[in-house]
Amino acid sequence: MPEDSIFETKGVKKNFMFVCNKAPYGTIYALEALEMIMISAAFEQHAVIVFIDDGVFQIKKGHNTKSTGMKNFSPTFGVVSMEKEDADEDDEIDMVWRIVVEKESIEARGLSEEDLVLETEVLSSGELSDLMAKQDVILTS
Amino acid sequence: MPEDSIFETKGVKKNFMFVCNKAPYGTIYALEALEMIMISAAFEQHAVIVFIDDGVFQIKKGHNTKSTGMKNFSPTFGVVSMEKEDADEDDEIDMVWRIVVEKESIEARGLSEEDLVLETEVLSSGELSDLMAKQDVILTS
Amino acid sequence: MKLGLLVNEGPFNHQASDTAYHFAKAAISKGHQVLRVFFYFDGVNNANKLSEPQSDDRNIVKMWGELASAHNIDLVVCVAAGLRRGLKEEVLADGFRISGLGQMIELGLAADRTIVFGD
Amino acid sequence: MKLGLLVNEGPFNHQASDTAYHFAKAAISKGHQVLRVFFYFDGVNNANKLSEPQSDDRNIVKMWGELASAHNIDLVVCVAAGLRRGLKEEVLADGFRISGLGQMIELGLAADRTIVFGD
Amino acid sequence: MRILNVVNKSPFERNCLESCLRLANSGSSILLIEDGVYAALGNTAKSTLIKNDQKNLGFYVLINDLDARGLSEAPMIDSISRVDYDGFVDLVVDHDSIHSWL
Amino acid sequence: MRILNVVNKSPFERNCLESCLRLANSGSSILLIEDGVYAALGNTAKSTLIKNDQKNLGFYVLINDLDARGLSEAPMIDSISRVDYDGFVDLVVDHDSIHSWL
Repeated sequence: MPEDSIFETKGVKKNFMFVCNKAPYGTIYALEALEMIMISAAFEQHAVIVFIDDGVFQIKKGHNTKSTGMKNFSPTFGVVSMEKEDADEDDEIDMVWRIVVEKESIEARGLSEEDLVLETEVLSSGELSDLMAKQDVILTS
Repeated sequence: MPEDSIFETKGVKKNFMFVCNKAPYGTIYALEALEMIMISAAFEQHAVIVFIDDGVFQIKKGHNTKSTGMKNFSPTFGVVSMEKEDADEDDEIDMVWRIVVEKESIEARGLSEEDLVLETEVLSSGELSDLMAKQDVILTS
Repeated sequence: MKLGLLVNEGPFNHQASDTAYHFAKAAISKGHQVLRVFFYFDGVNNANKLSEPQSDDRNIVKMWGELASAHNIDLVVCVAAGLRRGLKEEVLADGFRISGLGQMIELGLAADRTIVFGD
Repeated sequence: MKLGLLVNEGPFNHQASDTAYHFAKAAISKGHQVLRVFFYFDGVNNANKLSEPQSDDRNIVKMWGELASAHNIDLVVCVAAGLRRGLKEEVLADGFRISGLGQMIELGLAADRTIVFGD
Repeated sequence: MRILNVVNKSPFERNCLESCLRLANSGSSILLIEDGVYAALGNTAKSTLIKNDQKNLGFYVLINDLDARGLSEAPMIDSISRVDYDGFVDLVVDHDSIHSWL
Repeated sequence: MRILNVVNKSPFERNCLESCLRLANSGSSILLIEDGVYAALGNTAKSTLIKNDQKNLGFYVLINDLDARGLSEAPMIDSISRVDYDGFVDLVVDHDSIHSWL
């Protein structure tokens, strides 16, 4: 737990869901949401990072922002994957991260799993709907 | 012509179109676009003020923003009407203002002319398309 | 009940901050506690003390500051989002403080309900 | 050809300012003249000198200022939109000036083409 | 767990109400606020989005935002309940978590 | 007069491409930039928006924004021409006025 805590949250365990639903680069939401996801790791909570709608374009392979002058945040998803693996492997930490995409969203956009920079669980709308109903804190941007 | 001009624009005459296409209050675009339209009057140019898509909700009658704490800008459309009439009636000013709504936009939103705070020309998409093609400067927000 | 609010958009440009404010006021009047409002993305601009709206309009920056001081609400502006946008101590309005993104996750843990207001 | 640009959104949050910048640079390199860039709505935030992006990111505020001084572009921030949002002389970056909305209409008259960049 | 879904964008301009309807859990609630209140109108090209709901969702609309937009007297979809800011707070308290469809 | 219409939003999220296609004058041009470039993809649920164009519009897409989004190699609709920022400037010069569909 980071040092600057004010509220008493010791031992509190919650299910967080980060909903990534915006296209990358046209707006900053994808990038700053990613910063939020990275910070959350320090709190060792269960988290589902879910890509729906245009958010699936965030994890499309091959981003090259050079000629637009913008910052390419695609590599950070590799760090997200590592955080997830670390949590999975460390038995002493009670923390599970899931990385999920909605099947209907990638299909509507002509994408398949091979197009994505991350290994993800592909869930149908119905399955995702059930998963959403199990979350305590849902953060969108 | 206002005093703080820098560029040489004396005698220049252009057709301006102000495209109002955003719903009111959820964002500030409607209000600040209206401020822009009011300022433009001083330049005595031809202007078409056109309401399309959710922009037609800007001129819906009966706005009452009291309990949301926001500024009700609906009365300003009355001033826009007066500016238009002044320009129409004054033969010495070479300035025509037109206030237009797209028929398809109001119909899709269940509105009719009686619901609007302004007297407007109702044009079909096709007619509006032709009018748009005659503009020199198209300002959207 | 303990509530946590997130505001993701700047003042005036989007209604998000207004809605969050009226929600917070209603919650307090019903006996709930607003632990913290965290300002992220363009939401950091809600803390700009130079904001000077027209006299017939509401002053969103002041409204938040006054609500916070009357009801002990922690108004936190994200340091990283603020740096990017030039919202720093130099222009920070009364009642707000600048801190890290961790304060948002902590709020999610401490509050019984977390509500996001944005565009 | 004489060009006039309008930027309706703040830096970083939307790509509008980046696109306008790269458009302006390309236009100048092709021999055209950018008379003025007018910053309206949240676009006024592009003139905030306190903006301090991460070291591996672009500095939009500085980029505009440098382009303007190198190629004599008039960078104008709307006074009314700026007051509302707290973008005033106190935080105005080099190369920008604050003026009225009339400067936008004037630009439409003076420029051969007017292009709006927004959200 | 019951989720309160909050939608604040016009169904004519954005896809978020459609995404919400697709992904909302059966039996959960949807509150329309800000420009989202236009989806509550009973006689528009988008009225069927809510009228065709097969998930038994509970629909609510924020009165304050209807009033602001001049829609107090406009024809509404029957199944939608009106709430004010106090009612918004009650909905938040009565549900287990809140999903804002931004 | 010939108009250059500029669309910068995703056709999956917003209605602006549809409005532009409805109101663009026959024979005018449409340039897709920023998140608007997703409309140029040839194999999506929104590809038909442009493929079904009956107005003989000229379609262009900004390469730089395709590259940023990892779409350089993705299947594009045939009738769309690629331009860079220089080409964007040329389009502005070659048309009589510019309409940004924000």
